[in-house]
Amino acid sequence: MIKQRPRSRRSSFGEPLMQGLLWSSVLLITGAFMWLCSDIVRHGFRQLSWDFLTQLPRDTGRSGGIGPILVSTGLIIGVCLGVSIPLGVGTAVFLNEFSAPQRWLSQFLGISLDILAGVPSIVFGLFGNAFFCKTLGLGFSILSGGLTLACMVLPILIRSTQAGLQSVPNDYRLSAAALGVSRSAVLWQVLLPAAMPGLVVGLLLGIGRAIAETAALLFTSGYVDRMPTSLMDSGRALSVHIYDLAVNVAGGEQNAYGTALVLVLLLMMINGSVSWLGKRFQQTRILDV
Amino acid sequence: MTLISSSSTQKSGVAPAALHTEKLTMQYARKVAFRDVTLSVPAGQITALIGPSGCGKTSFLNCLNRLTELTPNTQTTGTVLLDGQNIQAMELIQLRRRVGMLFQKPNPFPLSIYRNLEFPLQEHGIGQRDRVAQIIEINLRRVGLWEEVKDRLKSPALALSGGQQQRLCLARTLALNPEVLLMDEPCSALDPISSEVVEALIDRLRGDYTVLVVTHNLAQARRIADRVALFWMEDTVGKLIESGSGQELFESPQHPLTQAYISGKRG
Amino acid sequence: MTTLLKRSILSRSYGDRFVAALFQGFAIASGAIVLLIILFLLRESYPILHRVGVLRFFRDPSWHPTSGEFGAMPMLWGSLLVTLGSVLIATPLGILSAIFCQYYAPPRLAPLYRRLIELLAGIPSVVYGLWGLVVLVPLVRRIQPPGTSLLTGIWVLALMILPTIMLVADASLANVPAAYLRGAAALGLSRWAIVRGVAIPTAQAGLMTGILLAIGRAIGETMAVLMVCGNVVQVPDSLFDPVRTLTANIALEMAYAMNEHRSALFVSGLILTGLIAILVTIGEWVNRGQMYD
Amino acid sequence: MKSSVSLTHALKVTIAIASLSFGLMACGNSGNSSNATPAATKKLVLTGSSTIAPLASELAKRYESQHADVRIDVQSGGSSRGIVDARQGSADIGMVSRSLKPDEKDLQSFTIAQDGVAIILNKTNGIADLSNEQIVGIYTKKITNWKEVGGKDAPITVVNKAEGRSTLELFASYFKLETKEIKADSVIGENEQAIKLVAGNPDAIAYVSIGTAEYEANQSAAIKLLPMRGIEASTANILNGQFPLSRPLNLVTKTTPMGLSKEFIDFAQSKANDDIVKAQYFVPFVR
Repeated sequence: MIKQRPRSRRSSFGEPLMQGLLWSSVLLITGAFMWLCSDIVRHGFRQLSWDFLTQLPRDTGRSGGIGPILVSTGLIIGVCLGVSIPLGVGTAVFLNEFSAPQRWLSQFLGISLDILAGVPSIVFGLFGNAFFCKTLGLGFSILSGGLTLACMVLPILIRSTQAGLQSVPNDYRLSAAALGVSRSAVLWQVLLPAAMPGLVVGLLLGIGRAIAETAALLFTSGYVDRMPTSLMDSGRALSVHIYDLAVNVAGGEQNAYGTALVLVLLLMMINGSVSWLGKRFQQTRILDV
Repeated sequence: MTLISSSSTQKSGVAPAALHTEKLTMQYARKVAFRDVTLSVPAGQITALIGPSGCGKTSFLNCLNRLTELTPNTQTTGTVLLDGQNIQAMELIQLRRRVGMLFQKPNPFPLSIYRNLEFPLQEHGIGQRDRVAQIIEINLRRVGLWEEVKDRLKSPALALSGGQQQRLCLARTLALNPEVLLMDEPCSALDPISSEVVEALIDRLRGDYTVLVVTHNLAQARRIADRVALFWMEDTVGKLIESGSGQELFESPQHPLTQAYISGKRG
Repeated sequence: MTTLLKRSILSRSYGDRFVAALFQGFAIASGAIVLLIILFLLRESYPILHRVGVLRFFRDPSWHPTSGEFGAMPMLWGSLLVTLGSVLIATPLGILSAIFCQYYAPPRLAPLYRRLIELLAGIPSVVYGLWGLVVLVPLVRRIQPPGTSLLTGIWVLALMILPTIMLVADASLANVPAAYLRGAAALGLSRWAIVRGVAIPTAQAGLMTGILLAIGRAIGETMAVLMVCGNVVQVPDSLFDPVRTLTANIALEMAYAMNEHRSALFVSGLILTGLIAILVTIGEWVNRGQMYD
Repeated sequence: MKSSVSLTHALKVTIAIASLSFGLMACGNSGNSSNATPAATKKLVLTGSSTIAPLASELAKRYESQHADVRIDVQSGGSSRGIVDARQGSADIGMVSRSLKPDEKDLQSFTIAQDGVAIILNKTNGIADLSNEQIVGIYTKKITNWKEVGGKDAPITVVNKAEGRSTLELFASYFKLETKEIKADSVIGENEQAIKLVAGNPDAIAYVSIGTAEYEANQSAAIKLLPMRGIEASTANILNGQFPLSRPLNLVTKTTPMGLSKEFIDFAQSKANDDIVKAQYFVPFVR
């Protein structure tokens, strides 16, 4: 009791101090971020137009639009998700539903996913360049870029799908077993729909990371800003375009800001629509079928 | 949908099967749950397993449809015979279809009411829509749920009350046409009124199914059980102390522990 | 919740076995990626490591791979200093933000503020870099040229990693059982005393995890630092000196690097991966501690 | 028992890794072949010097417009990449913005244009001329303020190129500097980045390709080119051979070019396309 007295006195002194500290740091952060966002919106908004979104870049990007760059970005993300979703969901299901946590394979996978999640994107770029571009002979191509990004988003996808599966009560698994229902049927009918929120979060984070990625793409999907005609063509992603305009093109800031705004808006749109779709999908699975 | 006559709500087809365990012992990694349980569960009767908490009743029940195999590091010795057949030699899915189970906590799938019954049926190869619909209606009627939910079969099962959920689970199990029903304190998580409804349902299953029910409620055991088996914990190990007809066990218990337990002096 | 030995639920049905085998294959493929990455980093850096050895990378005075000097220490320092600076700034701000959201903010403001931070977490690093280059660099240059400097890098990185720290801290503070807080409040403690005495110690492991994640992100960040740090290979004397990080080194020289030079860049990648491995180990250790508490 | 289990697992892992790699390789190969077959598209890959890349791209665009069945990919990556890729055959043609070194004589080179390297300053910088000694002084940090060379009182921001760029090699060898003697405030990759940096920083100094610099200056980038030993840095002075710091822009091939490679090199060297070379502010190849 005696011990507590000085403590409470100190904290009564600390309370207004803390209030001040908290509010000022919050204001500081909000201010900094308003500065950043208003800059992007202010400079970027002027550039936005239908032509900007559809036309070819001209004069090394100073003028013209970002049409081919949007297409390349879409293709890269498509390749990335096409590979990483089955691989990621499959791995998560295997870890959570088919494998005992004590098995060495599960433990090895756990550790390697932790490492994979931490590997800097530039190292993925190095790996992608050495493995996909050189060893597999895919060259600078949308395919190389997409595959490199797939490796990168895999741990995010796996971890969130796992979290989703873990949140599904064991009751379902038990009652399914007691009813003699096969494992895969429970998986498709009950577990995956119930784990959908986790999966959606993973997908969101994965797309977010992939679409924002620059470093891993510099040496895998390349710089070419032309309209791609196949997955084997080199294609420039939005983020690489921003980098190039910001760093290598005198007078490229305006279009860099425009592209940045497009990228940020795209990210927000994807986030919104995927979470909406995920929710809908889950509901239909539970209610209608 | 045509109205189904009350006679067809009665079970038809497979006859109830007798269950017999011989020196059944089960242990977890460090602890023996129960040892050397030899018990006969006669076909078509209701057998109640009673005894204080933690004496291995639930573990015993889980052995009978090999659900214990889901828990890591468990080991079972002894034999379980279903209709004279060793369950270890049976195909797992087949065994679990023949031996249905009702859990303490109602556990419908997060699907619609209808889908909760339809999905296991489809899994067991019953796919024709009319037939499935018929089976579902029959079984929902048998648990007295049909009138309550017939207008909202597509709404989520999890929106039902606890008692309704438990009856849905019973209907789901019955739909698969099992021979034996294992029930692990099926009423203990329910409110008194729902509990009464479910108890009445169990009572009506007599004759059509072999029912093995774990209960802490002595009055309930006395009301519904044809036969009663008392489990007790001796030296941290579950043991079967005494079994017999309900009347024998409650009126003239042989074992002193049984006497003490049913009179409320111990347990 | 008990763990289930889920393999045993497997039926003998063809479908189950096929699915199990397929997913096991996927899992093995996922696990193989890390091995492949390490394998390729080692394979590509082998020629130079074999010829000049590992020590040269730490002992050579500077980085001139085309004339046979492979000193990576200045860049390691660059990476560490930029990371240290940004974490020192972002940690208190991030944790204070989380405390604000959980315990101090008016109920309507907290979700708004959280949404703002989430939005910022989603802004790509190249956009932070663009902003840093166009806005911050000229600003710093006015104080002391050239503007592209350690300070600018720290500034941009701090903004980038702040959301990570804030969001993880926020989540772990939200997980502090309400009973603890009620109990402390019932003892008549002030709000700050409750936060300091109960909430923070309980959420400690979560806060640590957030900081570690942020450190990992800062070390691994490439584009933003590449754009605002000046990329001169040197150990900086002041905040206004330009620096080059290990990541920027790769991004800057990779496109032009041939043979041994390229090989040396893969060694940069190896060193980076080594740093991350150390972080992951610390993270494991922190989480273990949490488990046994 | 236990060891046999882990053995089978090890086996499975190996098989899975192998099949993964093979699957991906198959992917890659099928991608390659499918790319080569449809509509009999012919593809030419050029890699190398970032100085030549914009010129080569423009040439390629015109060539493609005249030959619908051809697709030419131009990837910049530095002169040494041009050498290596041409040697290894990963590119049909390498782009090298300097003369071949003695140990590179196994390759065949074809000059398509001439270029020089010029010192650039911000347009607002008062300095009009720097001697070679002053430039060396600035790049070795013996001179750190513009007032030491007659300008205003402001610290000099020295911009250098990253290791591996041929412009850096040319610059260093002309001024007889070792690359490690150069002390910079900012290290950049591309010519354009140097121009952009100097245009945005009144106190910066950099060296870049004259062609690129003239092009950018005409695109209203705020830079000016310094004369070298009193000779104005202009394409005209490269053409007449007076500008001291000049270099040839070469296309290189491993063997005597045939087919499409030969056609494109001839196309690049032909007088009809001098306008493209001039538009990029390079000096057309003197035949």
